[in-house]
Amino acid sequence: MATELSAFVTNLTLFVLAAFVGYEIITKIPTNLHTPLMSGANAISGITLLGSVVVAGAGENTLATALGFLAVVMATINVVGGYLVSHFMLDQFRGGGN
Amino acid sequence: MATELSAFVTNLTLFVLAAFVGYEIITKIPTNLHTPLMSGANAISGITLLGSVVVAGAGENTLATALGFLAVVMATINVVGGYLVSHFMLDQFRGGGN
Amino acid sequence: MAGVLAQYLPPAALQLAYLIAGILFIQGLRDMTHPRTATRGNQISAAGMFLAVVVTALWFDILSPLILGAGLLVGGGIGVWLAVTVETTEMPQLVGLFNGFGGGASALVAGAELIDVLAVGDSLTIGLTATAAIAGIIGSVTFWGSLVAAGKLHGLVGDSPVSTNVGHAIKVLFLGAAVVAGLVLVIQPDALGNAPMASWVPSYWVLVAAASILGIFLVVPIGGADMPVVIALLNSYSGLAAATTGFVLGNTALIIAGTLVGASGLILTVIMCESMNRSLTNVLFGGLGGDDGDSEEMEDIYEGNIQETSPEEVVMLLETADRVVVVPGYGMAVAQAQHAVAELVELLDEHGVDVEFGIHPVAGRMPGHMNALLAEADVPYDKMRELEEVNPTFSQTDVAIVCGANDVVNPRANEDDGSPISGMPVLNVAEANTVIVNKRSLSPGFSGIPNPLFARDNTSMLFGDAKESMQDLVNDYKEATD
Amino acid sequence: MAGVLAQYLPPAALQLAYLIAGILFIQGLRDMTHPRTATRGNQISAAGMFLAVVVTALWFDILSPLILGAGLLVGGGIGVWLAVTVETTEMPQLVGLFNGFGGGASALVAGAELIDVLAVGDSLTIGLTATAAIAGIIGSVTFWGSLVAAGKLHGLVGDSPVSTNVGHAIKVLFLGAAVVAGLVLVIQPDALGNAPMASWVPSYWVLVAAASILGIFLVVPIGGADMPVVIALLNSYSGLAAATTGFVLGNTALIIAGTLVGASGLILTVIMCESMNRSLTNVLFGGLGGDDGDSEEMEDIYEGNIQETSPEEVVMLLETADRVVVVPGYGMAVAQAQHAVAELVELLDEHGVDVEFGIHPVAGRMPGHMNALLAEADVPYDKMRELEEVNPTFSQTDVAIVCGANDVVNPRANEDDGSPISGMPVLNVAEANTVIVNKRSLSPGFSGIPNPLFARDNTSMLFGDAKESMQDLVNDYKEATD
Ligand SMILES: NC(=O)c1ccc[n+]([C@@H]2O[C@H](COP(=O)([O-])OP(=O)(O)OC[C@H]3O[C@@H](n4cnc5c(N)ncnc54)[C@H](OP(=O)(O)O)[C@@H]3O)[C@@H](O)[C@H]2O)c1
Ligand SMILES: NC(=O)c1ccc[n+]([C@@H]2O[C@H](COP(=O)([O-])OP(=O)(O)OC[C@H]3O[C@@H](n4cnc5c(N)ncnc54)[C@H](OP(=O)(O)O)[C@@H]3O)[C@@H](O)[C@H]2O)c1
Repeated sequence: MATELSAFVTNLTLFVLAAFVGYEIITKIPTNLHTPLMSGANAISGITLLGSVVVAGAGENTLATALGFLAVVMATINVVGGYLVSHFMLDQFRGGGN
Repeated sequence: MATELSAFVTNLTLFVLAAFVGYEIITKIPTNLHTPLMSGANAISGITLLGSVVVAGAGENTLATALGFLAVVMATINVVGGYLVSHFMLDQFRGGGN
Repeated sequence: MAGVLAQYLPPAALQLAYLIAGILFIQGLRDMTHPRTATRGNQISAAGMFLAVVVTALWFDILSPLILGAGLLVGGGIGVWLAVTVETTEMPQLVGLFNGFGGGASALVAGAELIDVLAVGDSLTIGLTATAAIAGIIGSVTFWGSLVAAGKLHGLVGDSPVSTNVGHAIKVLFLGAAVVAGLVLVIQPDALGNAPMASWVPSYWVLVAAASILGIFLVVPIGGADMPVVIALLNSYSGLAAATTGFVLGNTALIIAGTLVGASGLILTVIMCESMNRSLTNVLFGGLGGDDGDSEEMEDIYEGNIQETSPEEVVMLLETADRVVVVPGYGMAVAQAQHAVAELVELLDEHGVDVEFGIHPVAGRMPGHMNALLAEADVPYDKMRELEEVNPTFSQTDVAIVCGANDVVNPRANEDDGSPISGMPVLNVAEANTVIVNKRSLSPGFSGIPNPLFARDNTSMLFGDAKESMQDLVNDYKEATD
Repeated sequence: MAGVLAQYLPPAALQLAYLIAGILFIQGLRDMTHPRTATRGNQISAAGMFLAVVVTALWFDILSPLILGAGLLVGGGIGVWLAVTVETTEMPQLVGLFNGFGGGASALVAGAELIDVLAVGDSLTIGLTATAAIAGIIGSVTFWGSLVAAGKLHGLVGDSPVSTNVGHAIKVLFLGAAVVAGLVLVIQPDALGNAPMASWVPSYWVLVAAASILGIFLVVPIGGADMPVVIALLNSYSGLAAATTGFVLGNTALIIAGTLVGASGLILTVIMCESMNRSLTNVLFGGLGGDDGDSEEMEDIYEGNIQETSPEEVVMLLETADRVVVVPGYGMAVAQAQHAVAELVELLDEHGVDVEFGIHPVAGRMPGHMNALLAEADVPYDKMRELEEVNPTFSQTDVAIVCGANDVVNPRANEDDGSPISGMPVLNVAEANTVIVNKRSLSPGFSGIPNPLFARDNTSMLFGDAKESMQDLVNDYKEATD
């Protein structure tokens, strides 16, 4: 229990620091890049893929494996699609800049 | 050994995130506030006072206690003095702003 | 049995890999602060994701690499296909769709995890069930909410407002059901004892079902043009859900990445609400924009005051103009008129006209939507001006061409008359010498209110589809200047 | 036996308190980004420190609260006394002094910790000795380096450059000695076995001694005006030392706070070097600024070209001026002339003259030094203009008054002639109609090179102490306008 609590506070610390980093950086991103940002952030949220990979892999149970497979498919669509869409949009901004 | 390494990586993660936070925030501070910033950051670096407190407190050994006492004195000068100097300087900036 | 890497490396190596992935995500976002470095930033972020996934796959005990590989392949294929085939105008709904899949994945993962733990014979700890409950609720709401949002943006789901009182009651009911199911899951994970279905953790799936219905009912009554706000908010939620999962698994990469996404979504939501001068509550629970009782008021304003013009007349104006500002809006996106507009602007530029775009922060349906579209049509970066930059120049502008925009040029926003857009900053095109408004009819824009700009003396309406009208202007201008 | 709090609370409570302290430090820095909120930011940061210290003191086993209390009291008393009695002009050296104390404390703590661990009968782990070694070296270098730097700024330590080759050899020697002692400490902490002094961990103190000498020799050959860079760098080091200690103790507050300080010091160092257009290596190892062989060159430039003026003449100029810019420099700080200058500016302002300060980023001896001094003298914030803002206005300026500044107005910086300041951006005062330079003599500023500005046709020298001269101007102007 005690070490679980400690681990929680450590995780909370990471969360707080990451939130500050996120806030400071994202408020700096100009409006015209907000659409690619949304798509890119979306792709990052596909990080749940990590959880899916572990579960799809473990495969102790057929139902769990099936759900895991579905989760892998969905998360991968999110990740691959998100980064690609963002890439296509950003590519058109290139050469610009001031 | 293994858990020590894990703890190290966790600490490293905190370090990296804090470095990003520091970089993003401090590059935003305007030049005219750099002198009070220096003094304030200086005060924060007196956080070593925490280490001093623990050691001065433990007091298993006279020499260690004596060193700890000296450390407490020095660190406290740094903290108290740093914050006060910064405060006096900043107070004069007040009413300003744009 | 542990995976390949875990046999040779200490657990700290996995953590280190996650830290590096986290750094890559952060650096990727930092590069997004400038168009010049943004493409690289996106690639850096993708590299972080690749690293995290590969290391995870090689680290953990993969008894069925085939299934994992198949999942990655299928998902990757669908992702590439969607990204490659979609039109830039359909970006908003695609982003919504992707977001939904992310949410769905995290709800499924949490369920699979619960079933898996029981199958191995371990017991369900509070930490596990509590996070599973949170991930389940947020994930399901995100999945269905995003799907509805994407459907609305794509025109598949109509704006059929559910009567608010009944609607609110339904939302409260299903939220309550989801929470109760969650509490059962946490407090009595083995409520069913050894019943045959117990190993499926039914309380979790009840929670998922309730949250799914909640997600649908939350988004259906929100107006179609507010969907980007909804998607950004749901994206923020799914980031927070990922972070929550990270708390349980003790996974640094999930915590950092999830938090970054949570921050990004929340900030975008706030920015969008602010540029529309509305509160988040108003967006989420205010129901649809304007009511249709406005039609009478509209007739009053427009009656006898509308001047129509033709492409030929507009070209004559353009020939003598020294400065022209083009204001694009949602209609330009729908009509896919960006290439025609870009060509017109290039032509004018070649003929020595000082021509620029005036881009409102919420023109279109996503923040930065117009910029993305115009960039796709090769409009140079320095021709796109933001609201604050371009507004002071309208008084020295000869012709302002409004292309498929409506709310973002509505002068009523400057009057505090309680209209849905009052207080929202708008482009003051009326200060230009002549205003040409190109749209198909006098029907209102997203907010549903009439636009007095159309009735001004110096405004002429160029009715028609944006793409066709702009193409006409290009052709006529070419002929006239040949 | 654990401390009061530790008996009732889980360890996570201590961590949580440290997290809150960390949040307060970060929020404090965020508020420092604007003058309006900066005072509050400083207070928030101090509150974080207070929380961290109190919680720590109540948490750990304090066998000698008396000693701790006494230490806090003595240190606090000295800190308050120094902060209250110091003049604003002496800020740079005071900050340096404080910084030294911080470094000294961390070196002592590391040593005390080693001795304490041995006394309790525990063995010295690698983690402990390695961090102690790092903290010892950085702390000692910081302590002595800062002391020398503060001494130089206060005029107690002269600029007596040690012949570079010998100097470099000494530095390398003592750095080597410190590293060797550190390696012994890490690899063979019990090298002396049961010898009587073994419990004092002698290898650590050898390391401290070597690092102390290194610290002195590192800073002595650096020019006095580069001391702020040195102090910022040492501050960055002491922050990193604190973070390192945090790694060993597993103390989140130390890691976060130390890292923030490390970042702040490093960024300030880089900014200062950039505004002086010099590399950090050049500052640290380049020796003193200009060589004295320049005196001949100086005579060439100045010979017969220097016009002197008097307060009366300057006042006559001021009476007819429409726009006046005052450029303060290090001499204003030394002479404590800020109040007189502020009064002069206020007078001019009252008489309808458009008057502003043009402030160079490295004018004075610390970044923002001039701003802090002028704010002390109640100069309104909006009268202080930065270099980029004020430079374009000199051509419309009637009189530029240079008060105790030299390098920051030296036009040679614009010529690429290999002088120590070439490439540094400067205030182009010469573009003003008339330039009045107030300093005591023709002697050079920090960089040691002559200033052709003094010999220009439109420049007149007002020789004298800055405070007296400015006071004269005030009095004469009052008389003349009465
Ligand atoms: N950008 C964002 O992030 C965001 C997010 C949420 C909400 N919104 C909201 O979206 C609105 C954006 O304003 P806006 O001025 O860009 O758009 P708008 O107010 O929605 O008006 C778009 C206009 O385009 C016209 N149109 C539609 N199809 C067309 C076609 N094929 N050819 C020519 N015209 C066409 C329509 O008139 P006809 O039917 O007569 O042709 C309509 O009046 C604002 O109310 C904003 O609050 C934006
Ligand atoms: N601000 C920073 O962060 C920082 C950091 C490191 C280095 N530096 C360096 O410091 C220099 C700053 O330039 P600066 O123009 O402010 O100063 P400066 O170049 O050092 O010149 C100051 C001038 O003030 C005059 N002075 C001294 N005492 C005086 C008194 N009582 N009354 C009147 N005049 C007096 C001196 O001439 P007389 O002896 O003839 O009176 C001297 O020439 C730059 O070279 C910069 O690179 C600044």
